Amino acid sequence: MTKADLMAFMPLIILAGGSVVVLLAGAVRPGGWLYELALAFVAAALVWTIALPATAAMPGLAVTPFSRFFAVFLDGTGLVALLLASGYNKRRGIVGEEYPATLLFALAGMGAACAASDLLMLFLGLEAFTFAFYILVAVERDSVRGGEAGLKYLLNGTLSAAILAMGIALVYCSRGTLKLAELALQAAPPEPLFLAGVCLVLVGLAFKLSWVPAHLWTPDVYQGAPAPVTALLSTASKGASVAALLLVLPLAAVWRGGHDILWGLALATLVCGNMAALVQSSIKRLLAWSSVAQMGYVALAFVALPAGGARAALFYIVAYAAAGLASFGAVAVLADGTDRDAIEQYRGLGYRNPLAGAALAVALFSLAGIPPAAGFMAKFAVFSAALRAGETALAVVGVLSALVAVFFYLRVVVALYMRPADGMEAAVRPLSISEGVALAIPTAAILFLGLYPSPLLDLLIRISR
Amino acid sequence: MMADPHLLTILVFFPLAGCLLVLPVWKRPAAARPLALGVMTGELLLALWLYASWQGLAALKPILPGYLLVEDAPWIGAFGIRYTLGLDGISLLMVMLTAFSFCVALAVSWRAIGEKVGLFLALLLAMETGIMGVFLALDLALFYLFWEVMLIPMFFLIGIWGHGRHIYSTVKFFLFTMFGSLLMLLAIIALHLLHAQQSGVATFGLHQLIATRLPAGTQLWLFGAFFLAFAIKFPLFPLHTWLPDAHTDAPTAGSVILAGLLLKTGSYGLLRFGYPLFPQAAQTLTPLFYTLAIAGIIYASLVAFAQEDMKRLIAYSSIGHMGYVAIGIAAWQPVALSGSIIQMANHGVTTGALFAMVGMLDERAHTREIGAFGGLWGKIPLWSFFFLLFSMASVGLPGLNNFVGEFLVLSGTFTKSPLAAGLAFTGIVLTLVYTVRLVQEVVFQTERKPLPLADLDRREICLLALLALLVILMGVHPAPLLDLIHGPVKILVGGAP
Amino acid sequence: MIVPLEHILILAGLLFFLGMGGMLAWRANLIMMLVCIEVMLNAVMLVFVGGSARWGTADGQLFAIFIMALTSAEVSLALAMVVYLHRRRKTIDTDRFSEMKG
Amino acid sequence: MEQIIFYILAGVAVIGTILAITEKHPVHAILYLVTSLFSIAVIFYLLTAPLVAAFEVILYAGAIMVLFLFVIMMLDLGHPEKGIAPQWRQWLPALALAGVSIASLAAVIVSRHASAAAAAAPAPAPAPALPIREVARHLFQDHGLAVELVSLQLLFALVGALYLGKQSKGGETK
Amino acid sequence: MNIYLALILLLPLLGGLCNALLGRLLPRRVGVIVACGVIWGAFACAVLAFVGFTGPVRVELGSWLAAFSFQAPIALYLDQLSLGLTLMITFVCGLIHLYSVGYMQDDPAWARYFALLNIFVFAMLTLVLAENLPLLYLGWEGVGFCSYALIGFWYTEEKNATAGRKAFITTRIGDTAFGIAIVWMYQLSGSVSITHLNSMGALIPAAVVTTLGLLLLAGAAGKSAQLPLSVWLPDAMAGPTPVSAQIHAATMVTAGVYLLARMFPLIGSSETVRAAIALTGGITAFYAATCACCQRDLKRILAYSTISQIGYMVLGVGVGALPGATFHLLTHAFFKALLFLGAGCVITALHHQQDIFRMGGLRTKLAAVYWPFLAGALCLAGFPLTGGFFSKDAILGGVAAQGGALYGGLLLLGLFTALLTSFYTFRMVFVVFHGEQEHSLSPGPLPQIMTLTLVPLALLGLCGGLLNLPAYLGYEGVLDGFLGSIPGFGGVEQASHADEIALQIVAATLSLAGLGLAWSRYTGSRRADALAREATGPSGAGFLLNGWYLDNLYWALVINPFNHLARFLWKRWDEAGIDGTLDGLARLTARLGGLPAAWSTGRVATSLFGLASGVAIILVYLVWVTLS
Repeated sequence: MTKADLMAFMPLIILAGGSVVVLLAGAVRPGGWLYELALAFVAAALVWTIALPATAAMPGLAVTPFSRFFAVFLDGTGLVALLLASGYNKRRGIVGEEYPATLLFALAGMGAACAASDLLMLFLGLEAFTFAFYILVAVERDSVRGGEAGLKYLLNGTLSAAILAMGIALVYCSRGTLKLAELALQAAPPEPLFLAGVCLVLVGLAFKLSWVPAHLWTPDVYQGAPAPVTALLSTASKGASVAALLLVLPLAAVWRGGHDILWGLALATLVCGNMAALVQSSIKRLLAWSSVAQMGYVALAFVALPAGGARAALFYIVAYAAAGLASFGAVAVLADGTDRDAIEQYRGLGYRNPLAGAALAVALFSLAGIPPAAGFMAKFAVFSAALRAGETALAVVGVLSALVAVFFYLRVVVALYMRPADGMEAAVRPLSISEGVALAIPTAAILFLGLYPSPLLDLLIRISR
Repeated sequence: MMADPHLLTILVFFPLAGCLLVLPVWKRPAAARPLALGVMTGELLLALWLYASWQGLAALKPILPGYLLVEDAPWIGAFGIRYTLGLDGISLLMVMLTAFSFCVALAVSWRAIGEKVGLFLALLLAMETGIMGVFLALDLALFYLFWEVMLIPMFFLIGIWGHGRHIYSTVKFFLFTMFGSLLMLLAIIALHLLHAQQSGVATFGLHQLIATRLPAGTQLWLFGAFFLAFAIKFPLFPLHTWLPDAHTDAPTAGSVILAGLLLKTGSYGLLRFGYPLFPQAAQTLTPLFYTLAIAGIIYASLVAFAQEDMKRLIAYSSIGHMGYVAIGIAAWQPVALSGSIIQMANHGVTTGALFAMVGMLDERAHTREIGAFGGLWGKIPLWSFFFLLFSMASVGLPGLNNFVGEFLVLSGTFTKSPLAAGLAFTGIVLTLVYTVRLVQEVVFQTERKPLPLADLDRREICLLALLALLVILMGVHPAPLLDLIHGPVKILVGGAP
Repeated sequence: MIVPLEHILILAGLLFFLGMGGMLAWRANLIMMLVCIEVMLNAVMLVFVGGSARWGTADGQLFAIFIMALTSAEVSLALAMVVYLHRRRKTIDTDRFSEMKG
Repeated sequence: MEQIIFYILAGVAVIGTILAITEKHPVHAILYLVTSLFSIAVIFYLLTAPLVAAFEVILYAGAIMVLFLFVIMMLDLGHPEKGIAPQWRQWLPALALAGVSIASLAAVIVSRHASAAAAAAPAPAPAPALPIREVARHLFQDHGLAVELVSLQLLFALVGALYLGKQSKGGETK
Repeated sequence: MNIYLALILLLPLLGGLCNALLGRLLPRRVGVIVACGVIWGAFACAVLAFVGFTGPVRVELGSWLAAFSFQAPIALYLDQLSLGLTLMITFVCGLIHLYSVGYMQDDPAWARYFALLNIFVFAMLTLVLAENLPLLYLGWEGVGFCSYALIGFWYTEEKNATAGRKAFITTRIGDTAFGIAIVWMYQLSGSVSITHLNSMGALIPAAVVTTLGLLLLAGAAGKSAQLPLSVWLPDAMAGPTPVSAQIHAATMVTAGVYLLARMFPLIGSSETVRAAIALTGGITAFYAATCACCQRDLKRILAYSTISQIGYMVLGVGVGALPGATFHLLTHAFFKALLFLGAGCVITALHHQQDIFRMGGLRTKLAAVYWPFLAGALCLAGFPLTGGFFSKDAILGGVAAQGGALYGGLLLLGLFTALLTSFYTFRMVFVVFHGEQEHSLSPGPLPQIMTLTLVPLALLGLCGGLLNLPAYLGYEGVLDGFLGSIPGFGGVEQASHADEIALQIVAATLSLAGLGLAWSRYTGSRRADALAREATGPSGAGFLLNGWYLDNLYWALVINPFNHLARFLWKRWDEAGIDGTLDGLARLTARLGGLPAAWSTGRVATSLFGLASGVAIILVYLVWVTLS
């Protein structure tokens, strides 16, 4: 490992080292400035990644523009999630160094997954962050739902890990190598064993991306986990999984079946997610099902992979991440130390907490794909990729399910602004600075990306080439 | 005179800037109201200034033939979307109507909106930006963006300040329009891709896309999607049911803007984009278009007759009146098209005025039930006078504005389709039937319930007098407006510019 | 290679899906579910080792070793979770943890 | 000779696994599983992977299974009469899914294409047994970062287990 | 000439606007003076125009509708016909305005009244002077609106407001046909100029001309209260009496006749159209005369008689006797205005009593009204040597000149109608003014201006014949000569002098017979009997009293179905049908949404099954793809 390599890998090292440092700091001085410390590490990683555009390749890991893009993306979401968590956790009595340290570790794992250049590292990275989330989801020990969510995530996660591993094993058996570049090269007519491996890898990743039929954990876990964790889980983890999928998919590039499988997944996910969200009464579950549906659009972008679907998927996931952070962040702020979860309980909150309400509304409009929010540009990108690839039928399904989606997003907006808040008067808690920042960043991102997506799109064109 | 294309940007975004100014003071109505008024008046003055100098602008011959001003800048290179705004006679007419209608909307809600005033004004201003954008955009993607953006403020306007089943209505309104526009989005993208395949140029520019050669089947599908979106906005029978609900439950300003502008975006879209982009498909669907428009006229007039709520009645009448606009576009003939465009402006003024007046009445009596009124001429003569005037304009009494549009539409249409025009003429009687019923039961006869009614105050008189003046002026001397749209209509009908 | 790779794969597949079947069936006992996961991961390791033998590279064996490490981490956490849940609800029947649904 | 041992071990492993997953008594199940794991360990050895075989015995059959037993005993779950074995109704869909999957996988494995591709590939017929030194060199030279990552993960397994295992201050909450 | 024409139109308009906008601020005296002054000013201008008239002129005052080939400027066309009518309209309306000053002296809403009256005059003059059809249509609709507003002038009574509404809607049904005709003509010729269209006749296919003619006839029927659109006029009597005189007798209702006469060069070339026009006119004249025989309301009698007289005019147009029709139009305007104004005097004097059976013996008490009224009645009844006699005769002469079974029948019908006319006219006169006054109320005082205005009208009515004396007297009628140069007016088939004299003798006899019949029935000893019998309603009288139950027919055939259809469409189609379907769709979607939500049972096993089934499906798919 040369010095240049070290510089390139430094963000990952900062995160990994940071997690240990936070652990130690927590042990030395419990209740100290742990979140601030963690924030500093994430920010350092973020700044480093942006400031030093170095590339490097080592066995298993390669820092490329692609991975650096994801590093920025992940660190950004991590930053917002940490900001959100600092206040939320204090109110909920989640103390200790475990939370920030685990979060840093999760970021490191995701970073590794995105920078993987062989299947081993990919697998380890994916499992590392999934593993971190096992802890984070159940971090609220006093909550009845936290434990249940943790159990569900754990069991699903291990099963999917086993499937993923089996897939990688089959791929290895048929080709004798784990290096992605080599695997993608030997394209010729793919032998069935190899394809079986790729298929199983796909199922393993489908779990992480909440694609139907591997989506059933999503609503339960999103609802049970603390809102800041959900915010991170629904954004960063999805982003890392998209990155992993983008790394893996070239393996099956010449196989028509891969397209067909994704087609089916996209269809089922779009329909299932949007329909189920229609009948939810809990806002977190609604957002969870909506996140399933949103992943359906990502799947749609993957179906159109040859027609620029990769950049559509990337743009979509960024837009979704912004909306996810804003919406779950707003839910975290508005829950306000209570178990406020039913949509009915959000009546009139848009006026009592204008900033959080506005952030939630903007996020919902973005999720619904209504301009000028980023979600519109994302859907635009996905639909144009789909149409360019000739997937008219799927695009129409996507559009129609988007219409259904508009309805349930509006329900929340209606509750926020249009229903009288009788009998639910609560003292107005002013937003803390960290919460304000945590909501402002994704909201601003939503609007900026909705109105001026060019820089990001150009960047994505460059890295997805 | 300097022909600065940035004027168009200012025209579009000045209200948005106003919105951002109002938001910080949204809790202080005393500050927000004058601010909003200033911005809207400024916008109106700008529009009028453009109108005053349009002939000078036309002489300068900008990039696109027929346009007075064109602003063009790259925006989203990756998608081939450009920021292209263009102002021609038709747009200018619509821009003036928009700026004016918003002033009217502000004036009618000056006192009527007592809660969350600042927010209301901010939403109004935001919507003005959206609507201005719709009338000026020449890039399909940009157009779509504005098209959707204008929905959001309206959604809140009806949802927050509406009455009755306002939430149902506003959600219905939003879903209806979204349904059409989402399919249109797909069609826009598809058209873009087909054009890119043919010419290798990725663009959403209207004037490049017009040159796309499309097989008949494809054209029909794409036009169908556009048509659906616009027909919902129009609204054409049987896609109209969102409109009575939305109008009825909206606050007065919302109704004024819905009737005055939002419906116009549908007809404007059809004549600016739908027909020029897909001429053959439009030809094919013309019989359907006629049928729906005429069915709408007759149907809406019949249903309007049965209404018990004044606003609902006027809402249905809107459907009928827009039917004439639809017929004129369907005929795609210079006289009819001129009539349609003039009728768009006329309907905006007349129906807007009627909604404003019902709003004033509602403010005083807290009911809009026709059966509750009667004999208002004796109690509030000024109100009744204006109401009678606008009602008569709405039935197309010659000398008032609606007649101009309707008659030109029917004249032009008759040269293309005598049957359609003949059937549409029956609407003239049916319109009279329900309007006269409304006038009689509200303005004439004897008082049915003792209601505490005060006649118009000075602000209302000024507003209505202005509207009345416009109604008469546009009815007696429509020539300046007809001249304004003459050139663009010629280009539209003549095919490629 | 002592036996054709296919035979190893079939053995591993058998074990893998037995484990999966067991995991699906043993919904009433969390411990048994974890046991079944172990069976599945074992099968994966078998494939890796078989592949390693087939191709003569070390990657497969290493992957197997990493899986072992991962498994230990997961099992320890999972068992901690079992203890935690059992302490709260006095049961390890997973069907009883279905408060959130819909 | 080795072939016969392989098939015998395979049989033992499968039967051990079947017994393990059908056994009602968790402790017995663990013991059956250990049997199965031992035979797999031997298979690893036969497949020229002695290091993995050793770890299998030490880590899997040793440490992990002991951990299981420990928890079972700690929670006092070792009462078969209290245990609820899956009913046929629960086994049926599970086995159906597993059966379909394995049938498909087997079909894929033995398919003509697969063997043809395998035959075509320049397979190093007598794969040289990798010396442990070689494996270790690979492990720490090529996959050093992976080792670091896994070690961190183990650390966090510890952290997480401790965190979850801690008695919450407020006692039981419902 | 331009300035006169412009002033003729502008003066009434300005007067109307002045009263409409400033009426509340001006003192009554000023407003009234303005209102009357502008009309007389217009009359003065008309006279000046007449003096300076040398031939038809076309004057363009400004642009109006102008889009591509559709050009409808504000252009006026002054020829003999429009000049004559302008003179008549401004004069009669001027008198009626003066009359109204007295009539409305106690009404607080005088400003609205005079504003509408002035605007009406403006619209009527526009109608007459318009050079193109859209502008004519403007006047056409404008008078319709003023009529609507004035019929319902006393709006607080539902009856009045409803009558106004009925008039507006019914006439507009005709207007629609007229509108279609206009756009059709535009389509055919690319122009809407009347002169241009009238010169187009030969180029347009005959079938189209026929259709156009029928459309115009329908338009005229609406405005001129011809069958089957006649139902509104009797109800229109709900308005103030001067309004009835001005709008529903002298001017507006004759607009249909004017239109047909104006467009005659175009439509007259079709035999069918002419027959249809003549038939409509003849039957309407007869129909209304029968109805008038049994009415008890003074104004309704006059209303039916108006319908009937306009029927004559239409008949005249139909047979091509355009000068005759115009002649009758003018004389009718004088004597019918006179009758209405007289009736107004009676009604005012009797404190708004309109039932003739509650009058009687007013001859002496209201002598100032009686004599002019009698003059009007004589004209209406076609008493020999009155204006009405000659003008009606000109029409009947035209019918006679046509020959053939159809026109022969129409001639007989017309003659019979003349008898009826004479009968009901004198029935009215005798019942109101003669006999005892047992039922009668004592008349109150009348403003002098009301009775004074009757005099010039009476003179004009009686001497109207001088305008156009029959040809056998040896010199050409003034009016014939004046109008002759207008296209379509010249070359009227003239009956031979002998025939004409014979016809006049027959007509005079019939008129006298009617007088005698009425005399014998309503004066002297039989009067009480007759009145009592009619008051109880003899059999068959109901039929005539209710206008042959035409209203009931419309209720049953049109209005009730319309009401029900409207309600049905709203409730069943719009709300239950469209909205119901959409709501159902929404509910169905929500129900379907329950399916994937129900899949999420909350049990871990379910989600694990999901994953496992994903594996199974994907592997089966793989096998299916690779091995098949």
